[in-house]
Amino acid sequence: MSINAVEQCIFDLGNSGRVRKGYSAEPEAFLARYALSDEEKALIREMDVAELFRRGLNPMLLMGFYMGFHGPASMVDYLSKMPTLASTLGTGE
Amino acid sequence: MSINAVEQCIFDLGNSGRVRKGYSAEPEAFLARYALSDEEKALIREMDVAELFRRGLNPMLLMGFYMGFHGPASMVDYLSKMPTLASTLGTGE
Amino acid sequence: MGKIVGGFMMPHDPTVFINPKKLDNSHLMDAYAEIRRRIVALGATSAVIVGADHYILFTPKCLPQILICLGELNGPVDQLPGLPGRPIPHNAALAGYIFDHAQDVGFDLAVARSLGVDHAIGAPAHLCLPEDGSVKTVAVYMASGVAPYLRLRRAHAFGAMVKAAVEAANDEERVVVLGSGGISHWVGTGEMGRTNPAFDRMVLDAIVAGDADSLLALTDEEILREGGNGAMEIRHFLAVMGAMPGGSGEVIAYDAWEGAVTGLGFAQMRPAA
Amino acid sequence: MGKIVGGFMMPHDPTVFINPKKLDNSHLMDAYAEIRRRIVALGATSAVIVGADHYILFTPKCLPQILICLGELNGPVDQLPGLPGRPIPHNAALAGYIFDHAQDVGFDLAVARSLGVDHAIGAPAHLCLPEDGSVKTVAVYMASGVAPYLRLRRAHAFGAMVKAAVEAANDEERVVVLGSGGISHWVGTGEMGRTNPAFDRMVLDAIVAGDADSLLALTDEEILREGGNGAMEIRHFLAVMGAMPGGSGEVIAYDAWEGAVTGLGFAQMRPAA
Ligand SMILES: [Fe+3]
Ligand SMILES: [Fe+3]
Repeated sequence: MSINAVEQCIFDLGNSGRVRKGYSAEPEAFLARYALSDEEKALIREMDVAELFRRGLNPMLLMGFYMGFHGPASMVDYLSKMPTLASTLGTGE
Repeated sequence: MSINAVEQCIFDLGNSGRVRKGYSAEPEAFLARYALSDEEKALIREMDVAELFRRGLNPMLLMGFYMGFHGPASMVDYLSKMPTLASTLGTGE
Repeated sequence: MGKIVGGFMMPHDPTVFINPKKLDNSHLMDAYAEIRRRIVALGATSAVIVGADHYILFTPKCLPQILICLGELNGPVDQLPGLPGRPIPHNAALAGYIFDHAQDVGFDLAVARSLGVDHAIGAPAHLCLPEDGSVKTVAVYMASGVAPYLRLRRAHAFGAMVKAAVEAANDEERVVVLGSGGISHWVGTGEMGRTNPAFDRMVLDAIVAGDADSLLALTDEEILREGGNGAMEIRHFLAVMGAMPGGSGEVIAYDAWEGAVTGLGFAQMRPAA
Repeated sequence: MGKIVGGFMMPHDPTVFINPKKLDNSHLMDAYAEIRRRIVALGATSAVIVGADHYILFTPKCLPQILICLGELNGPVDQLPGLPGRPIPHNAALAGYIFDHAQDVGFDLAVARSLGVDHAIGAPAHLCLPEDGSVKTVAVYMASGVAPYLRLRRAHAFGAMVKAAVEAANDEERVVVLGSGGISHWVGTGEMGRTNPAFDRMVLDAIVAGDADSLLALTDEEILREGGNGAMEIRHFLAVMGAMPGGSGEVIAYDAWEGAVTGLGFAQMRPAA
């Protein structure tokens, strides 16, 4: 149960079509390989990129993860969900 | 055609039973993924650990590669094939 | 004794090549071509290209602060229109020499035996170096895309170390250092598509003046706020400037082009006379 | 202000645990247990364990000179009798503090977000630290098993850097530094099984005398010739000695045990008074 395990899982999913196929075939079995809480599993299943970003995940990683599953045309959809970087910095803008 | 491609290939084979299974099922298709000369492919197919060591591959890697395919009991067999480290150093012993 | 003969900065924004809005991008391709002409005119034999991994190449199990590839290069692995993956002529001797020198003076460079590079190295290697392979690449990755980020000061010191290594080498190498990176850009965050021309101008002014100090004075928070997470790549420009102390720069082209998501700056650094 | 309260050296030879010849290995297990008792007696709160990757963890695409794990640890992934893989209590705050300090003073540590360690870290974590998790681990890997090898001098300087970091920390940390490694041993080469007690004795004498210089004077070729490729792990002992300048050592146990393939040394370093 750790953001590091979430990051490893999302890295693995984001960078390999073969891994994504394995996940899509048996999502629960795939997620069980990582030390994830039920809440973290849900964030990955639901591709809640906004909350994953707020928890500290790298936005380049999240973009690759999301578009890996949804194709390049999903960029607009992805960005509509994403908080600003400024919202994560000290006083914001 | 490069010792670095050989090293990557042997690393991949040495560290994963799943990868070894893929190799054993279709060795030529597997080896084709790496930038290997025919001679280098033969060294890997024949598990010529002595020659691979002389060409600069790490002996820890070679031991894991060989025993990955042949099991822990193959250690004696592996060592009987291997040159000494001293033979690779300056004037030797 | 080798020599640093010049430095160049250029973007690697994938949308320049994908060009989703189908705009005219010929002025940008011309800027890459102009850098290639200048590199040829300098009689360069090798290019040290400094880029950022975008969390494509290196895994959460081993994230290098600085990495150098000692062997074969190919790519980009994330192929783009006009940038198909292919072998990239490399200079293993120079890479090894820089690695050894780095050990001598206290840099802890992670190494790749061989590497499929991403577009950060692939774009300049394909577009800024002559197609005949006569200028060979040494690929360097800095932690500019994935935290913990390399310190700005360390990126600058790395460039100085490369200069010292090249000058200590026996070879008659004529080396250009290429800093591959966008200026302002936000990658994968809600701001994506925004640029900040004022920040871009500040960075380019510093390059023209050869004023590394004003860039080194920035905090990461300032860069993230004014330039976005993509602007952390100014580390690569600082590496170029570190290799040319007392040098000065020239802007070859600049555009906050609406077809892309990045403040696109193309520049040259000249070593002090 | 934190404090380095002691250092220990111990082997991690898998054949000690596999024990293929079924010999009595209780004196070796006792030596691990004695280290554990001493670590408890020192009131340690954290252990920085320095090990070598044996080309199991890091790939040819990114081989770190020095790596620190900033997050969770588990292992060993190469499970051995008596050393089943399990979570290893870790100290993320101290690891992060050491990383930041390293950046301040010019070390380029690669990082792992989380890591399944191999037996180099797993053996001391399981056998030398109390089972109640009261002494938390910071895992460090050095390039001692895969070339290009970390310089001996850099390993020693790393230890000194850890000391400075711990002393600058706000926490009331009481830190032990563990150098995990065999003395003479040949791994995967024709000599495997051979040990060189004269080399082992020289190394242990240097530890007892707190004489890092005599080890730093060795060339890699001398180490490879007299101690084997496994003896490159004396880097980890030098890291311990670097953290305890002016300290002196004591041999807890030594055996060139015929059940294993390594000159097995167990030692303690005490900081200068
Ligand atoms: Fe970039
Ligand atoms: Fe070892």
